[in-house]
Amino acid sequence: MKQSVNNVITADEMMVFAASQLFKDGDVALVGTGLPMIAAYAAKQTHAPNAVLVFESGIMDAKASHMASGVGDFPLVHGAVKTSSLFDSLSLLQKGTINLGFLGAAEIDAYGNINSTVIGDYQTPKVRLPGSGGANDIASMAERTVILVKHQKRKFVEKLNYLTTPGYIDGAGSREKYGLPGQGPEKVITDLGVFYFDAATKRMSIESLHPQVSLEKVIEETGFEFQHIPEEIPVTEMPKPELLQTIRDLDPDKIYINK
Amino acid sequence: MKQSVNNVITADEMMVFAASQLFKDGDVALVGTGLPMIAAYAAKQTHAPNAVLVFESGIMDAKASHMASGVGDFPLVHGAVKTSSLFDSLSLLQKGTINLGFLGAAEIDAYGNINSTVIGDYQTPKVRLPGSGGANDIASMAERTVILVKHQKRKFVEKLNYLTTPGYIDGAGSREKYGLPGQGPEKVITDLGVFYFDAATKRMSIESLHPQVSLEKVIEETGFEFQHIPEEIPVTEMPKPELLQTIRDLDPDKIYINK
Amino acid sequence: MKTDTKLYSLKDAVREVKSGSHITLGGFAHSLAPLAFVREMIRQDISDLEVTAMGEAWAVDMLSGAKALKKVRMSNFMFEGWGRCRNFSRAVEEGEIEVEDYSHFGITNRMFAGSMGIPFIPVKTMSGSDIYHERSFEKNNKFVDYTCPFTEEKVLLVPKVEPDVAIIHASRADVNGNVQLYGISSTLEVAAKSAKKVIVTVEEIVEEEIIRKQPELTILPSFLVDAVIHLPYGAHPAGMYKYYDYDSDHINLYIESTRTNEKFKEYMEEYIKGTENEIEYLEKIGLKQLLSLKADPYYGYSLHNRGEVLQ
Amino acid sequence: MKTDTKLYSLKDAVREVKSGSHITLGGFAHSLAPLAFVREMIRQDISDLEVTAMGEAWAVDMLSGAKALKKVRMSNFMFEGWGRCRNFSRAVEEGEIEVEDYSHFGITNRMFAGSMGIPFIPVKTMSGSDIYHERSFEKNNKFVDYTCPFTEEKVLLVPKVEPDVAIIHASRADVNGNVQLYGISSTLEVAAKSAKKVIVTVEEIVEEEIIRKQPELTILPSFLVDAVIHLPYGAHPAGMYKYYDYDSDHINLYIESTRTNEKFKEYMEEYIKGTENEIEYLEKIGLKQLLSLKADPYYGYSLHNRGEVLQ
Repeated sequence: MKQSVNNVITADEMMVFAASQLFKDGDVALVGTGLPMIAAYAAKQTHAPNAVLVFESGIMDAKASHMASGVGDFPLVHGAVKTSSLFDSLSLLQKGTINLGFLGAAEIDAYGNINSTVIGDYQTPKVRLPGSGGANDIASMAERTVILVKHQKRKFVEKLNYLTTPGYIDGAGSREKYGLPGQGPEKVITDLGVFYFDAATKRMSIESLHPQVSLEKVIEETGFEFQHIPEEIPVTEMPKPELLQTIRDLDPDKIYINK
Repeated sequence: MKQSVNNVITADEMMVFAASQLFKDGDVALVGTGLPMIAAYAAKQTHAPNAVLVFESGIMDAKASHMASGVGDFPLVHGAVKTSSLFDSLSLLQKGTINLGFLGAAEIDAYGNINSTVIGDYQTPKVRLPGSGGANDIASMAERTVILVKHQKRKFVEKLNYLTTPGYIDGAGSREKYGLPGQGPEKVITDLGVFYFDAATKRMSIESLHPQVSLEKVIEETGFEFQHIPEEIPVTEMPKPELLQTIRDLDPDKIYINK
Repeated sequence: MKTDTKLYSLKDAVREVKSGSHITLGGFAHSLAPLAFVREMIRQDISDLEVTAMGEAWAVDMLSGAKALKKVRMSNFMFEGWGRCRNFSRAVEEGEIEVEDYSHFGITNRMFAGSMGIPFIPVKTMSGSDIYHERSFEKNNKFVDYTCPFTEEKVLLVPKVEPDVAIIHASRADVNGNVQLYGISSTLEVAAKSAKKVIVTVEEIVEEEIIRKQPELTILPSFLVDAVIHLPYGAHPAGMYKYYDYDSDHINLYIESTRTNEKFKEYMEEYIKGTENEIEYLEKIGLKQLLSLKADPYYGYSLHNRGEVLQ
Repeated sequence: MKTDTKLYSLKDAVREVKSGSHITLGGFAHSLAPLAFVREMIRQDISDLEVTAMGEAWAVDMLSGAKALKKVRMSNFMFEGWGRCRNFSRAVEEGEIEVEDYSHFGITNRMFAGSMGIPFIPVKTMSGSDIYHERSFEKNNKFVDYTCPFTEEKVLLVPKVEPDVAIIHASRADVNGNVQLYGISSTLEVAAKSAKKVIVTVEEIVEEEIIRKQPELTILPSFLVDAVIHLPYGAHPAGMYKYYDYDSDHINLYIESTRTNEKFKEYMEEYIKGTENEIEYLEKIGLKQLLSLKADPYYGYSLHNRGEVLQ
């Protein structure tokens, strides 16, 4: 199971590490497979042993026996504490029991709104995408949400084709206007850096960039202007070697990271 | 298990028989223990083999291994097709899947309304009774309901102390006014006779009296006037000897009938 | 006192239930009642409670007899086969307890809305009855009439209820608070999910591994549970499916004691306040009696006094 | 043709699903999909269907490819690990299918309200998004804004949905229609309870006695089920927990075939229309392949290609 330690950290590993740091012990998280799942298990093996993973399919407190290929995959069903329903899982999100959620994005704007429904017009789309799934639910109702997305200009856009999943919608006060119980996205983690939302305007701002990533590169890959760019841009914290090894061990077959 | 056949039918047996006749094959019935349960099993063993018994505690399609002493009692849990919740059972009633319900009564009026909450004023009661339980739910929502009650003047009253469980409330049109989905009580079965509700006024009327029961006796034990009394009062149909034996065999220890 | 796990002693857990708080409890007819916990509440003189309950006769009647209740939101309390709950009824008749009546489905929907995190839910029951017309302490918070904007059907909207604490008795749990149950769940799940804090007493503590082997028995995952207490025979004199039957002898004795406040005081002095803990209580019931209640492994209940097998 | 039991042949059961009707189907990611039934629907040319679905990618993509769908009420269709559902997406892009979007919880609540017999239910999701602003065929029947009369919280009311037929694939059933399931249920239960008619395909038919011995596995009692069809490997190429794993090889082949309408037509001709029945279909997949998918009894899935054990 152990791999030889390679100290050059990959972008996937940076994302997993940054995401894992956002887990607090005792968090009940609705996660997808892929990087968020690896991040969740890394957090559980380190600083958040009491974090609980719920998958929307009805899997409560999963303990994967093999790497899972999806949120209803059998290695998550086997060994779960309770095998329930999607209605049950998402009701716990509405209730606030599930307090942390992870999101991906096909398109994201400066307010952390996400499109995963269509490219082009809704009624006559150029490309029909998969649709919300549980994403709108997580974004609307989870107390805290974190967005993990690959940093590309075609994804970081000024104007979404369709607002599937609300971030801060039109800015400060919008979520309250629509009665959404969650706090809105806390961070955006990409392969280039970590981003937060300005308290006053709710527009995306740079928190830190990953090692060797230049500001120019980030600006080039972002289709909107950041609200705030620090004078001296912090470098994203890196995992200690043991933790990096833990992350690598969690996906020994490189199904999700470093594939 | 067999008892020697005694051809003198008791009032309990008449009630059970009359109630069993109201089951149609395929009915899904929410039943209580006691006479309705015996009636349900008698129906299942004769003309309604596909009738299904649900108990409000969450017991679906019970197959009692021993006589049960209550609607959550373990002999009903053992052997049930599904062990679920009260919320699930009563949701099936609201949905209309459960279509038949049985009710008892501490007090009943001419419209088939029932009191099981208080004697005296609600806020300062003389006697606090158990309260609605599932009765109001059955009466409000089951397509068809049947009331089984001992025929006594103190129970058959002109004015209820408290209307726990709606029959036809104030008469024709009342149920519609309040949006109750069920049809209202179909029959009242007592130890003296079988009663129905007049189509126009929704007041109780005599359908038949049990063998050896006089009209005078019934009138004496009833605190309100019947809407309709047939000129020549039919005698309630009696069970054939084999069916009487079936009913007796269903409660061999005389827990509910002939105790 | 919190340990590394969610395992509490009975005395410590009961201390977490403050006088004056709003509680809900498990129990259906003569089963699932968290009575060991209730007895300790009485020993610790917890009082002035507000209760939301569907049909949890045992817990409510004991607490009524101990003069621990102030307000009750309810549907039905009855000792099936034995009749009315006399402690409770007397306390209402004497004006000690304020009552607000619902139907089973009505009160359960209030808990269900609480469990779902929605402020209300529509129901098609209770309308037109005195449950609808007579309002006690809830006043306008009991329900409102509403016409569906899609179908024009008439419904009642019932508001969510979220008790401070839910106290339930289940079959088994691990020390993390994953709780399993054999048989019907009555309102245990919605009651627990609606409450701000959940205390679970169980017949058995098992390894987490055992829980994960039969996930279909799990009623509450650990993240919905705050405290677990190991209390064998914790429902006595009610029963637990697969563990032991209800105790008719003790029920007779209890019911007899509820005929007057004085007699119930004697019962309390002897069986509750007069015992230091639940082991002393069970010793008073007696080993022989407890053994006679033991569930037959096949049927899940004791065959004593159960009469003939029907099938 | 109805027999004394609820057991139907596949051909007879599919005949009960009329062209133009409103259906809902089971399936979550690469499991629980009633694909043997869907293949027979395609063989019988059932068309013009309205579908209410949460994430049942497999059934919807096949029916899209067969040009059987007219209207879809949905939340998300994706082949996890493989990407978009190209048959479905292309049909939408080409204007063949009208779509109304919801979130998972939104569409599931519409089914839940249907399953409960209530005309609507409040939810706290979807507001403020284009799911809320953009309305397709539902128009004003999608949802209405409402302010809670008790708490003044803002909610959306979503109306119930009650499809004509629900088609689900489960683990096992008896001939009366009592249906059991191992593992997660996704939306099977609410979908079935919301529909006017319920058709269930199963891996195994067992005696009623077996069902009654494990009531905790029962997802639908007989009175909620209209027809049962015995179809081993009925979810292929999706999998069934405890029975067989999903078939990556055939999924690759399927996904490849969905790249154009023409290629999918070839797939259909070979695997669906070109097979008389499901045995012929399974023979085409091949015994060796089916055996390699067989679930390991301990893990509940095939260990082929599953990589290292994590714990």
